[in-house]
Amino acid sequence: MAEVLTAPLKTSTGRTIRREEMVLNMGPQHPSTHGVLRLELVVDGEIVVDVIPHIGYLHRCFEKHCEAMTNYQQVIPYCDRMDYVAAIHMEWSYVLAVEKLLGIQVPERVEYIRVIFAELQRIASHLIAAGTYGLDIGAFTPFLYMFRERERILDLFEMTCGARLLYNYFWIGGLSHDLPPGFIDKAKAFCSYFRPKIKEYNDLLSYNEIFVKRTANVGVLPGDVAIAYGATGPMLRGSGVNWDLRRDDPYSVYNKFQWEVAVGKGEVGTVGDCWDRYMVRIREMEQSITIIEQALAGMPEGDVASAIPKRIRPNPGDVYVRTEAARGEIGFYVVSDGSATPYRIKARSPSFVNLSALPEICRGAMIADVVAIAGSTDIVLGEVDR
Amino acid sequence: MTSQQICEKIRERFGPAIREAKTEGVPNPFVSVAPENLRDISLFLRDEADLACDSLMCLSGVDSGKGMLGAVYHIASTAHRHTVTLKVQVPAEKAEIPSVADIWPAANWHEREAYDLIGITFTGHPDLRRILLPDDWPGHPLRKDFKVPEFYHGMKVPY
Amino acid sequence: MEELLRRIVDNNLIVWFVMALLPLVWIVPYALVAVYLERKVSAHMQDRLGPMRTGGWHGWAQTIADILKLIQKEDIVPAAADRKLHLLAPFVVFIGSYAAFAAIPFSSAFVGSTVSIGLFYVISVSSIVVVGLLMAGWSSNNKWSLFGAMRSAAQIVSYEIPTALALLAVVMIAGTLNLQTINEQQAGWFWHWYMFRKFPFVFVAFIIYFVASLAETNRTPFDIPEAESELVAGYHTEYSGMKFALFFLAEYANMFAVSAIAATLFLGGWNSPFGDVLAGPVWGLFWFLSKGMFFVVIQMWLRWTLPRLRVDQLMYVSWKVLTPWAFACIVAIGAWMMF
Amino acid sequence: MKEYFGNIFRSVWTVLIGMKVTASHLFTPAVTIQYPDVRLKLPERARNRLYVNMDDCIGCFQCDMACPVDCISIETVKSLPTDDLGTTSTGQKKKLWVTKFDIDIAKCCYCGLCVYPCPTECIKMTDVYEFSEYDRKNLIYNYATLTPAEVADVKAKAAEMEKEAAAKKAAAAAAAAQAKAAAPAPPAAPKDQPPASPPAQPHP
Repeated sequence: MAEVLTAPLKTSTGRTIRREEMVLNMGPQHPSTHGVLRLELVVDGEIVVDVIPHIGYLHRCFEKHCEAMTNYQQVIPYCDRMDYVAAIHMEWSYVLAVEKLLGIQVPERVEYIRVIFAELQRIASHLIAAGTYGLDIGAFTPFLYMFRERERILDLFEMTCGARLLYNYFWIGGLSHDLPPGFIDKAKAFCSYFRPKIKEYNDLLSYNEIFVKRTANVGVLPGDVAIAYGATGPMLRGSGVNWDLRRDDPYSVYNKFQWEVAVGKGEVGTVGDCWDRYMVRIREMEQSITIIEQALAGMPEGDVASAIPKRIRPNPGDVYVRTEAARGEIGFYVVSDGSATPYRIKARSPSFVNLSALPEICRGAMIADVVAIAGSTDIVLGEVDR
Repeated sequence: MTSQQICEKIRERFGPAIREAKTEGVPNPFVSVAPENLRDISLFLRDEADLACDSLMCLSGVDSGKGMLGAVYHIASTAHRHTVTLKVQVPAEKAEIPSVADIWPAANWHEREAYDLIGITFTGHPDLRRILLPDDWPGHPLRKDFKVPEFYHGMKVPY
Repeated sequence: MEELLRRIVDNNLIVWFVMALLPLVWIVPYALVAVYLERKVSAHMQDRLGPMRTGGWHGWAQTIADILKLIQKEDIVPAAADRKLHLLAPFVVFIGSYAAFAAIPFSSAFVGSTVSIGLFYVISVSSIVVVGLLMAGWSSNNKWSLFGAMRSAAQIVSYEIPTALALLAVVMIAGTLNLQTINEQQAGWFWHWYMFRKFPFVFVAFIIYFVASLAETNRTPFDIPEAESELVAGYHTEYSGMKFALFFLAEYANMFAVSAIAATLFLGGWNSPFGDVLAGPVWGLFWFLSKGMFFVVIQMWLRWTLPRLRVDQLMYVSWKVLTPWAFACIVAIGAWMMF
Repeated sequence: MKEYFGNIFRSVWTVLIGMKVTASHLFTPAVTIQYPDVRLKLPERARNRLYVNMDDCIGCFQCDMACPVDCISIETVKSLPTDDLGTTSTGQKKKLWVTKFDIDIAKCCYCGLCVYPCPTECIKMTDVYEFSEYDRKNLIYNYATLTPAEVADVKAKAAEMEKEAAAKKAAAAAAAAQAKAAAPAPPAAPKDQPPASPPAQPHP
C-alpha cells in the first residue's frame, strides 16, 4: 500500500488516478468490445471518469503487406479482411481508387451489380451491427433473428462469387463473375421477404421500453462534434447530420436511384444518442432494399469483364477515393510510382476514426453505458487495426 | 468550389508558402505547402466561410523516398461538399510537422498512426504515443528503409 | 408425511434427514430439466433447435452430460483469490436457496417444516444468498466479480422490500404466516385463490411480487449482476467446474423457490383449480409443481425476450415503481378489510 | 406524473409485444439444420479447397505469382527433347517436369486469384470444405506426381543437358566473339520457358 501512496498510479495517458477511482481494463478479451479492443476505464464506482482506448491487437500490417504485393490485384483479398463483415465495401473503395488511377470506366452492368452487392452487404453488416447491439444491451433473441436474414444474403453472395464472407468479387475494371442464372429472382424474393422483418425487429427490440431506456439520451454525440472528429456513416447521420457519400459525393450509379438518407431525429431522446445511431441502421436497411429493387429492375446487359485491364501499371501519381461503407467513409489513398506494385496504400477506415470519438462521449456515463456506446459506434476491429 | 478556386484562394493568402500545386491533369488535385505554414493554412481552410473545411477525412504519412517523408491531408467541407488535399514534405532526419489535432480532433489518431508507422513527429500533439504497434517496437515499419527485426521479445518475427 | 415416516422408522434423526432430503430429490432433477427446458425454449424462440444429439431424442441427456463434464473439470482457483471464501461462497449461495424449501408446502401431506412463521422464514433465509454472492465476488479478487457482487447485493437488498410488501398483502388477508394454512385457505375453485380476491389489489401485488422476484433471482431483465456483456460473468467469473455448477444450481433452485412462493400465496399452492376434482395429496404435488414450473417457464420466456436494465434504472424500478405501488396495495387492502 | 405513468404503461405494453413476437416463433420451424447429418447444397461457384489436376499442369508458375499469400510453391525441371511428357487436355504439349507442386492450404485465403490465370484450367477450387487435420504439416498438399527417385533422375538429366547446352553455347559464343573481345557466355535460357518464380517477397 505504501508505494501506492507515495507514487500515485497513472493511466497510460499520464492522468493521475485519485484515491476513489479504479482502473478497469475492459478488453482485449471482453464479451462486448466487439473483438480485441481494450478500453482502459477510469471508474468511480459505476461512473466512468475517463476512457482510453487501446487498439492494435489485431494489427495485421495491411499497409505494409500492400507494398510487398507483386501486383495491384493481390491487394483485394487483403482489403476484404479489413472490415470482414462488410468486405465488399472495402473492395469497392480500393478498386475505385485504382480504377481512378488507371482512368478506367467500367461498364454500366458492372456498376449495377456493384451497387446491388454493396447494398446487400450493407444490410448484412447492419444486421450484425443491430444484432450485436441487442446482445450488448442484453437481448439475445433479435441477434439470432438478424443472423437468420443475414444467412440469406450470404447465400446470394455465395452463389455469385463462391465465398460467403471474404469475396474478392470486385476486380479492378470489373467483376470476377457475372450474375449466376436465377440470381435476380432470388434477390427479388429476398427483398420481399426482408421488408416485413424490419417490423419484427422494431417490435422486439427497437421500441422495447427497456432498450429505449438503455439507449436514449445515452452517449449523445452532437453533430458538430461528430464532424470535427471525422465521424462518418451511421454515427454521423445518427447525430442529425444529413450526409451520405452515396448522395453527396456520388460514385458509381447511385445518382440514378431514388432513396432517402436516414438521419437521426431524436425520436425518443436527444439527437445523436445511441438509439438514433441504432435506428439509422435499421432505416438504412429499408433504404438499401429500395435501392436494390431499383437496381434489379434496371439491370442492363453487358460483359462484366470487358474493362478488366491485362496489366495494371498506373502512371505515377496518387489518388484518394472515398465511398460510403456500412460503417462510414472508407477512403483509400493509393500512391503509384509507375511500377506494378503499389507504392503506398493508406486505408482511412471508418471505425478507426469513429472510435477516436469514443472517449468524448463516454465520460460521465456508467459502465453499462460504455458497452451501449461502444456497441452503437459499431466498430470492427479488423478495420480499426488493419 | 473547384479545387482550382480553392488553390487560388490559398495562393492569394499564403503565396510563398505553396511549394507546388497541381489542380489539373491528375486524378487528385493537391496543394503542397511548407510545414511551417501548415497550421495557418489549416485554420484558414477551416474558418474561412466559403471554404469551411470542417472535416479532416484522412491523414496519410508517406515515405516519399530520397530521404523525404510526407504527410497528406485530405480535407473536406460538409457544407460546400468540396475537398482539398494538402501535402507536406519534411526531411526524414528531422521529420517534424506541426500537429493539427486541435484544429480537427480527427487528426489525433491519424497523427498517432503516422507517427507510429512512418515516424513523423507531430509537434504539439496532445498525446503522441504509438497506436497500432507495441510501445517498444523498433523503428517505423512503413519507411522504405525499415528492416524487419529478427526477434521481438524472443519471438521470431518473419515466419 | 412426517407421521408416516415416523411410523416406518422409529428414529427422529432418520425422519428429519429424509424430510430434509426430499426437496433435494426434487431440485436436482428439476434443475436438469429446467436447464434443458431453458435451452429448448430459447432455441425454439430463436428459430433454432437447441441440443439435439446427446441421448438421442432431442438431446434429452444434454444436461446430464454437462453435469458429468462439470464434475470432471479441474477446479481452478485464481492465485490471488482468498481461497477459503472462494471455496465457501458457492455453498453459502446454495444453502441460502435450498433452505427456503424447508417451509414451502409441496403438497397437503408434505411440508418440510410447518413453522408458524413460514413465510417470514422463507424471506429471511433466502437473503443468505446475498452473503454468498458478496463472498464470491470479493474473494475472486477480480474487479468484474467485485462489481457483480456489489451490484447483486444492492439489487437483492432493494428488491427484498417490494417482495416482502407484496407478500404482506396476502398475509394481511390470510392473517397468518404459516404457508400451509395459507394454502388451506385457498381451497376450492380457482377463484378462491388469493390472486383473485380483493380484486385488483392482490393481483397488482402479485405482479409486483413476480417482477421483484425476477430481480431476486438475477434473471433478465434484472440480470445485471452477471450481465455477460458488461461484467463478463459477474460474481462467478472466476469459478469453474463443480463450484460453478453450484451457482448454477442455486440460480435454478432460486427460480423455483420464488415461483413456488408465488404459486403458494397467489395461486392456491397445491390446491386443484377445479375444487375437489383432481384433488388429494398426490394431485396436490402435481398442481404445486406445475404451477411452479409455469412461472419458471414465464421467467425463461421473459429472459429470451427482453434486454437488460442499467443499474440505476434497476434501482428506479424498485424504489420508485414497485415499492410505492406495493404500499398502495397494502393500504388499499387494509382499507377494504376495515370497511 | 404523466411521464411516470407513461413509462410504466409503455414498459408493460412493449414487454407484452416482445413476448408475443418470441412466442410466435416458438412454434415456427427452425431455420438451422443438423449439420453433419443434413448438409446444404453448395452452389456451383463455391470456393473451398484447392485442387490441382497435375495431368494438365504445365508448370507455368502463373498461379504461384498470382497468390497473394505465397501458399503455392512450384519447382520445375526442363525435360529432354526426347522425353514425352504428354499433352494437357487442351492439347498443349508439356515441356517441364513439375518436380514440386505444394499448396500450403493452411495459408490459403481462398481468394481464387490463382484459378483465373491458369492457362490449362488445372488448378481450381472445389466444394470440399471439411479437411481439418491434427497436424499442421498435413495441410501442405503435395500435388507433384513424380517419385523422389524420378525427381532426382530428371534433375540429373536436366543438369546434364544444361551443361551440354552451356558448353555448346560457350563454344558458339567463343567462336562468335573471337573477333571482338572475349565475353562470358550467358547461361542458356530457352525462350519458351517462362520466368522462374519471383523472389519471395519479404513478408513483415
